[in-house]
Amino acid sequence: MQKFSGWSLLKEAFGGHQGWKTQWRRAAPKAEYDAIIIGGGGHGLGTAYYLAAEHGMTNIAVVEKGWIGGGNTGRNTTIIRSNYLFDESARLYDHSLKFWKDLSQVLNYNTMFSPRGVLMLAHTVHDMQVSKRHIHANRGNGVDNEWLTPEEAKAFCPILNIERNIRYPVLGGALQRRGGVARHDTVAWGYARAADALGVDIIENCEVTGLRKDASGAIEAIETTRGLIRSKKVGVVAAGHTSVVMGYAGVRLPLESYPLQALVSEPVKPIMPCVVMSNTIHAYMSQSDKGELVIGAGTDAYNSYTQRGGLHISAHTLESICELFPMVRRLKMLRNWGGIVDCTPDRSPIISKTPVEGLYVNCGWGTGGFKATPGSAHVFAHTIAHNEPHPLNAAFTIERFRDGLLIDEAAAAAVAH
Amino acid sequence: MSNLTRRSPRIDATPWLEALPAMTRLSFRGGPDASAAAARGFGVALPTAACRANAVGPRAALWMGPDEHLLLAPLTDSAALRVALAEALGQTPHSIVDIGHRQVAFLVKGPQAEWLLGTGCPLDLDLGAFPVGMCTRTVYMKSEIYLWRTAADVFHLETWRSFTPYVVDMLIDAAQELVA
Amino acid sequence: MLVIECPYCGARPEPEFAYGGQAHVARPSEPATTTEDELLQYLYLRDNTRGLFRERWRHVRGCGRFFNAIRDTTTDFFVTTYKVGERPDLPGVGA
Amino acid sequence: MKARTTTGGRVDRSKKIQFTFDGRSYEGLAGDTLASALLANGVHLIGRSFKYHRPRGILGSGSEEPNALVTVTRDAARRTPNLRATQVEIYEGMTAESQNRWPSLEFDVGAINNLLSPMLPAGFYNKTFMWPRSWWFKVYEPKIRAAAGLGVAPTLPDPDRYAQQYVHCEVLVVGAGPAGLAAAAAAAQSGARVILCDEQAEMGGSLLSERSATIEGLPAMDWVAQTLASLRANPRVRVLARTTAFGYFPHNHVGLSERLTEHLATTPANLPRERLWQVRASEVVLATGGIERPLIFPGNDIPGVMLAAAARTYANRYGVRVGERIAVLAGSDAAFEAAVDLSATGATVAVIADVRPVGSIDGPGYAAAKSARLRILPNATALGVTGKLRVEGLQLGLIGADGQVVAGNTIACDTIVMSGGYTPSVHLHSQSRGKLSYDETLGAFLPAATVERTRSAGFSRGVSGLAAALNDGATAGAAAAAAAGLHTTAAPLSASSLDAGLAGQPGALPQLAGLIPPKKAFVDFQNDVTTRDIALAQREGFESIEHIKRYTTTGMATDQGKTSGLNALGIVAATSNRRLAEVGLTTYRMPYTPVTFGAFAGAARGEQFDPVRRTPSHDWAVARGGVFEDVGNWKRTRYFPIGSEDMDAAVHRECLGVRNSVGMFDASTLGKIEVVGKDAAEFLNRFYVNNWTSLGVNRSRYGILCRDDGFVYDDGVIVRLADDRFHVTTTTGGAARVFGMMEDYIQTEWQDLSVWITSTTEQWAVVAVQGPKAREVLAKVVTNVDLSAAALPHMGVAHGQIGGIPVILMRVSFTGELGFEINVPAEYGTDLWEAIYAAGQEFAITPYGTEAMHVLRAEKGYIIVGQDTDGTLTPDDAGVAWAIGKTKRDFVGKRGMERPALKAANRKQLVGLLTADPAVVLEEGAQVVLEPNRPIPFAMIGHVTSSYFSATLGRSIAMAVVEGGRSKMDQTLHVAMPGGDIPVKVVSTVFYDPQGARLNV
Repeated sequence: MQKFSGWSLLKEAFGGHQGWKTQWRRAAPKAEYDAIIIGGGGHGLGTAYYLAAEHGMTNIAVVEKGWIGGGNTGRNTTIIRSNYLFDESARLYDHSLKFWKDLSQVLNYNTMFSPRGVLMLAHTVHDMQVSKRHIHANRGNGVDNEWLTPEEAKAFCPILNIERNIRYPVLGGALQRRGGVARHDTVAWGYARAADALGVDIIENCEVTGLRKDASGAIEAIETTRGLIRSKKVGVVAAGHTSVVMGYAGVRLPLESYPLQALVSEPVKPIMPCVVMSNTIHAYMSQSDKGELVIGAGTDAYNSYTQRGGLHISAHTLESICELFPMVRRLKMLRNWGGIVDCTPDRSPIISKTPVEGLYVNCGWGTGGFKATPGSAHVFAHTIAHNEPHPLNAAFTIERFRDGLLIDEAAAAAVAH
Repeated sequence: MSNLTRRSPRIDATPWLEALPAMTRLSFRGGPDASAAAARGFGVALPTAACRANAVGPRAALWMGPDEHLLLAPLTDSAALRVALAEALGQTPHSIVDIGHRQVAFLVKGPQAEWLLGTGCPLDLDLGAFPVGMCTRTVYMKSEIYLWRTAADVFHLETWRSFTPYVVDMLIDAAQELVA
Repeated sequence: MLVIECPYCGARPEPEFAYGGQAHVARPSEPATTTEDELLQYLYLRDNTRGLFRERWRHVRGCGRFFNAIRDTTTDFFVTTYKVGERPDLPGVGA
Repeated sequence: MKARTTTGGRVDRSKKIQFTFDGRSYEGLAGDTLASALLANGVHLIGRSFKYHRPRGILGSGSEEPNALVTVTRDAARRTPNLRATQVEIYEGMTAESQNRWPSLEFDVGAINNLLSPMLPAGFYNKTFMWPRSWWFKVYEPKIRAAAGLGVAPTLPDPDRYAQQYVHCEVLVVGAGPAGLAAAAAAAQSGARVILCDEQAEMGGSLLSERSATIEGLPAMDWVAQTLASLRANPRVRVLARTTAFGYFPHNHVGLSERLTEHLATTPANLPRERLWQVRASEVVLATGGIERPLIFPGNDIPGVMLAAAARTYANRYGVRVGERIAVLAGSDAAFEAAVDLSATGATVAVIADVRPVGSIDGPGYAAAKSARLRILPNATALGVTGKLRVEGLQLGLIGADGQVVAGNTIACDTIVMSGGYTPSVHLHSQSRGKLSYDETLGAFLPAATVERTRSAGFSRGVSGLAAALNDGATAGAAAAAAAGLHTTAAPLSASSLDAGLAGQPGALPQLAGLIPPKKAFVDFQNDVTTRDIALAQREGFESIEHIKRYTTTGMATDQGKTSGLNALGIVAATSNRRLAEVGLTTYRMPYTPVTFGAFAGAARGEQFDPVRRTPSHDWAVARGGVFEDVGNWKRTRYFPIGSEDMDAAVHRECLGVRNSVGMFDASTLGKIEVVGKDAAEFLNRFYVNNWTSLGVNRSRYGILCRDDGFVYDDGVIVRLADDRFHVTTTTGGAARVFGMMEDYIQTEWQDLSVWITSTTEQWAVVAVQGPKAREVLAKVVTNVDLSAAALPHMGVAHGQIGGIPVILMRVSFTGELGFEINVPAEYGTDLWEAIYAAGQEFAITPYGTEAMHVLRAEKGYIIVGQDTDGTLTPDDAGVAWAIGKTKRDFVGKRGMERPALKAANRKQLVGLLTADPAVVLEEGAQVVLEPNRPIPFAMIGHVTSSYFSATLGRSIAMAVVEGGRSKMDQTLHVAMPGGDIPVKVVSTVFYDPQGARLNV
C-alpha cells in the first residue's frame, strides 16, 4: 500500500501528483471466495478489512450494488459516541469508540475523527432522570458521560440558548467528551484501500439478486447482476436493503426501513465547537471542518426506500435548531438528503448468525450506525470467521426478539408520564 | 355554598376572529340506524355524506366519521335535547358523550379567511374544494381543529380548549400582515 | 408531505394521518395455544417490502378511521386504499 | 458610476442609491443588484475563494453565481452572510462586505494557501495530518476548523418574522421567462388556479436581457408587462416574484421561498421577512430556462472573467459596461450575440476567439458579429490569463489541424467573457424523480420520463429560440390545464429575436500539456476544484461521479454546481474515454438555492414553538408564584413556593400539609376516555390486564395496560358510571397514545364489540382533595351527596353538585390519605379550584404540585408509569401483578408476558431501598450493585427509579428495580456513586401506612 503522509504529499507535489496510485482496485468477481460481504458501506468494508487483517481471510469480496460508501455511510451526520444505557450497548459502542481513536493511523487514511464532545440536552424533569440514569450506568461500564448544568452546557457550547423563556428550556445535558465526529466518506475509502491492499476484492456496481442454498440448506453462492459468485460464508451488511437481501434466503427479520433526512447549512466561520443533540425536540447539530452546520432530522412516519422525506420533517428539525441556536435563523439550508435506515423494534442492532448455515447478518442500526462502524465491523468479522459471535455481540441476536431478551434502548428512554 | 361561573378562554375580537358563545355539544357515535333515530330526536338529519354538515336553525349535525357526528345546539336546549335523544334512540346501540366543555368555538371570517387558515392548515380551502356546508377535523399548525364552512367567507372553527390560545395566537400572528 | 386517499374522506394531506405499519398482521387471539414463533411473527417480524406494500394508516386528524393502503415503497405513490376488512387483490402485491 | 452606459437598461436612472461595500461608498441605481452596481463603479474584485483564497470577481448575473458572495448587514442582529451579489438588490444605505479574507480583500493572508496549493490537491487531508498522532487533535484539526467557512454568522438572535402558507392550485408554473409566462397565460385562460413564481425581482427571465426582441409585434418587455397585468387581474392567478421554487417533494408538493422585505431600505413591521409557500399542484410546468457554462482554461477565475450571458445582462438590463476592452471566448454561438451587445455599450471587443474550426462556426450570433465587423479568430483557445486582481490580458492558444495547440499572442484586455454553451436547468425535474437523457447535439441532459404530474417547457427541456420557447410554454400551460381537467387552447405566439444557438461543449478547452502555464484551470470556482483535481481523483481510482464529487468537492459549494456540474462531467468523460451519458449525473437535491432556516421554522418560535396546554388553575398558580414543569404539551405546577422557599422546602411543607390536614392538587391533565356501549366492560376486559365485569356501577378500580409484548404501557383509575359506560383515566403523557391504541383494537381486532370511545380529557377539570380533612372541606361545598365512609367508601363514586353544577366525586387517593377527586365540566374548573381553596382555609389547605404528589405516592409505593417503569417491565416486575385478571382467556399482553424470559426469577423487580443514613437521598438513576468498592467496569443489578426525602417519615426513601429484588428483602446492597458507594437495605415499596388505615376512614 502506498504510504500516505505529509512527506509523500510533498514528494508528489513536485511530480504534479502524477505518482498517486489507485486507492482500491476495480476488481471483477472471481468464481468463488472464502467469504463474501454484501454491502460496501463502512460496516461491510470494515468487516472485510478485519477478516483479512485479523483472521487471515484474504480471499474475500465485498459486493456493492452502487458505489462504495454511497448508502448511509455517506449520508449521515457522523456523530460518534458510546454513552448508551444498557451494558451490551455501551460495551459494543465503546469498543467502537476505542477503534476510532487511532483508526487514521491503522488505516493510514485520515478519517478526521474529532472528539470534540457530544452534549445531549435535557428539557424536562423526565429527561434529566433519563440522562442521570445513563450517566450512572455508563460509569459502571467505564464509559465517560457527565452531567452539565445549563450554565456549564453554555460554557461548553457558547451559542446554546439557555434562556428560560423558550418553550422547552434547556435544563442541562449529558456530555461525553470522548464523543465527536469524523469525515464519513474517508471511513469507507480508508477501509476499502486497506482491505484492497490485503487482497480483498471490492466489486462495485454489482447488485445481489439472489442467495443460493445447497441441499443441506447452507449458503453456497450469491446471484448478482455480474453473475454467480460462490462462497460458503456470506455476510449481509446492507442497511436499509437488508430485508430484501435476506428475503432471498427466506429469512424474515424484525426490521422496518424508514427515510431519514439530514441537511447542511452554507459554510460559515466556526461557531459550534461540539456536537449538540436533543432527543426531546428532535435536533442534532455540529459544524463540519468545512464550516457547514450539519443537522440531523427525524425519520418520516412510514416505511420507504425512496431516500427522501417530506418537507415537514426537515422543517420541524429546523424549528428546534432555531430555538436552541437562535442566531442561526438567518443562515440557509444548502443541501438536504435522505438515507434509508433499518430499524429494529428495540432500536438495537442485530449482529448475528442466521437460521441459514454460513449466512450472517449485521443490520438494524437505525439512525445511529456510523459511530459503530469499526466496532461493528470488528465483531462481525469475528462472527463470520469463527462461526460464533464475539462476546461483545453475543446478545445482539435475531432470537432475542422471540425470547423477549430485548436490548431496548428506545423503551428505556421512555416517554414522559 | 359557592357559585361556579363558567369561564371560557378569552378570544379578543379582531376583524378576522369572533368568539362564539358556549353551546351544547354532543359527540354522537353509532351506526346508520342510530343516526336515523337520533335525527328524529335532534330535529336535524345527521348527514350520511362524508364531511358534510346539516344546519337547521340554531342546531347543526356535523359528519365527523362514518359512525360519528358532532351535534351542536344552543346551551338552553341541553337538558331537553338529552331527553329527546334518549327517547328517540331507545335501545339502539349508540354512544352520546357530552363534550360541551371539551371544545371552544369561534369564527374565522372575512374575505381573507381562507388565506388566514392556509397559514397553518394544509387542506385545499378553495370554495370549489371545500364548499359551504363542508366540515372536518383537520390541523392548524400543531393543533387539531374542527373546521366547518358556514358561508363563503365564514369558517366555524373549534379546538380542544387547552389548544385554543395556541391556535388563536397563531392566527393573530399570521394576520399581522392583513389590513382590515 | 404525501397525499393520502382516506376511504371515507377522500384525498387528504399526510399531517392528518398516523402510520400503522404493515397491514393484515393477524393477532393471535388464543394465548393458550400461541407458539413462541407465532408471537414473534405478530409482535416483531415484518415484510419491509421494497415495492408494493400493504400497510395501515389512521385518519387520526380526520374521521379517525383505520384503513389499509397499497403503496410502492420505492416511489411513495399509492396504488389504492381500502377499508378494514376488505382486501383487494392486485397483481404483484403480496400478502 | 464610470462604467454606466448613458441609456438603456431597466434601471431607474432618476433614482440614485448610496451603499457601501467594504466600507467604501458607492452609488447605484434603483433596479441594480449589488453586482451590477459594483460593476457600474468599475469594481470587479468581490470576494475570495474557499480553499486557496484566490481573488474572485463576478462570474454570472443570477442565482448561479459561485464567486461574488457577500455579507449584508442591517444591524447587529440582522447580518446575512453568503449572499450572492448578483441577486442582492441594493437599497439606500445598504452595508455589504466581502468574505473569507483577512485583513482585507485586496491583501488576504489566507492567500498563502494559493502558494501552497501544490500541497493541497483534492483529498490532501485524507493523506496527511496523521503524524505525530496527537497533533491531529491538538494542532491540525483545530487549525483546519479555524480556517473553515465563508461568511460570519450573526451572533444575536434573528428578530425578523417568517411566515408560511399552504396553497393549492391546478397549475404551478416555475419560471417567468418567455416559456413560463406563456404557460401561465395559457393555463389561466382555462379558469384554472395558477401560480407563477420566479426567483428574480422582475419577471421576464431571459427577456430582461434582450435589446430588440419582439413578441406579438410588441417590444418583448411590453408583452411581458401586458401578460403580467392580465395574469394579475385574474383572481384565480397568483404571481410571485422574488420566489424560488427550491424543492420538489412527493405528490406534486413544491416548496417556494418568497423574499418579501430583503430589498427594502426600511422593512414594514407587519411583513414577514420571508414566506415559505407549500404548494400542492395538480400539474406543474417547469420553465426554468438554462445556465451558461464557463470555459475551463488556466486563469479562468481571475476577476474580470465572466460568463457571456452575464456580461450581456449587465449591458442590456442594467446599463453597465463590464469592461472597456473585452476579449470573448466562444464555445457557443451565444458568445457572438454577447459580443455584439457589449460592443454596443461602447466597449472595444478585442477579439472573439472560438475554439471551433472555421467551418463549424455558424449561427445568428456569429452572423451578427461578422456584420458588426468584430474580429473573429477560429481554432483558438485560451492558454492563460494575465493579471492578479483583475484581468490584464488573454494568452491565446492556436489549435492546429492535428489538434495540437501552440501559443499565440497575448491580447490586452480588462475583461474576458466566455460561453461554453448552456445547461438546461433540470434541477426540479430531477428532484421530482424524473429521468434525464443526454442530448448529444445540445450537449446537455434533458428531461425524459416523469414520475410526478409535471412537464418541462422552453429551454429547460432544450427548446431554444424565442418563438419556439414561447409556443412550447403555451402548449405546456394548456396541456397542464387540460390534464387538471380544464379546457383551454394555446394560440400560437409570434416573436422575433436573435436566437443565438445555445449548444456548446461541456468540459475543458483543449490544451497542449507542455504549454500549460503554472496556473490553475477552475471547474468549481468557489471550492477551488481544478481540472487537475478531477484528474487526480480518477488517477486514484475514483470512478463513480458521486465519488469524484465527494473526493474533489466539486459541485458541493453554495452554488451546488450550477455552473460546474456539466463541465466536471465533461472532463471525467473525456479523460476516462466514456460517453458523457455513461458517466451519469450526481443526484439533484433540494434546495435549488439555499433557503433560510427561519423560513422553514416559520412562526414556531418562543412559546409558540409548541402548543402550551394550561389547566384551569394555571393563572391562579402563576399568581401564587407556582413553578411549572413541562409534561408533554402541558404545564403542570411542580410546587408552590412561599416566600424564599426552594423546592425542597416547599415540597416538605406541601407533603406535611396533606398528611396533617388537607391538600389540593390539579389533576386535570390526566387523560380521560369515556367508553360507552353494551360491550364496554368486555372491551376493557380484553384491553386492560384487570377484570372489569365484576366492577359495580359507581365503583372504580386501578387498571394496568400492557402492550401485546407484555410490558407495562399505562395505568389509571377506571370508573364504571353505568352498565354500559366507563370513565377511564390515563397518565398525562399517555392520553393520546392510549386512545389511539384503543381505537386500533376496537376498529381492527374486535369488530364484534359494540363499543365507542370518546376523549373527555378536556371536558373535565379535576381537583384532587387529599388528607384527613378532605371530607370536611368537601362537605362545605358539595351538595346532594352523602360523603360518609359508608355511603362513599374508598374507590366509590358519587354524583353531587357544587353551586348547582353537577360534579362527579371519586373517592380515590394517590397519596394514601382520605381523598377525593372532584370532576367538574372544564369551564367551571377555575372557580372550582378557588371554591375548594376558599373552603379549605379553615383547615389551612395546602395547594401542592407534582413534586409533592410524587413524594406522597412514593411513600405509599404507588408507581409512576414511565418513571418506575420504562417499557421493559412487566406488571409482575413492577409489583402490580395482583391487578391481572387471572381467569381471563385473553387480554392485551397476556401471551407476551408468558414468554419464559419475562417470567425469569432474576428479572429486575421494583423494591424499596432505605439508606443507612436517613439523611442521604439517593440520586434517581444511580446504579445498584451487589458488592462495594469494585473496580470499573462493574456489574450493575438495577437502578434507583424514584428517590425523595420524606418529610412524613423524616428520612429518605427510594424505589429501585433490582435483579431478583423481591428475593433480596432485608439484604444490604450498594448504590454506586462517584464519591463513594452508599449502602442500602432492600425493603418493601410501601414505606408509610402499609395497612392502609388512613385510606379507609
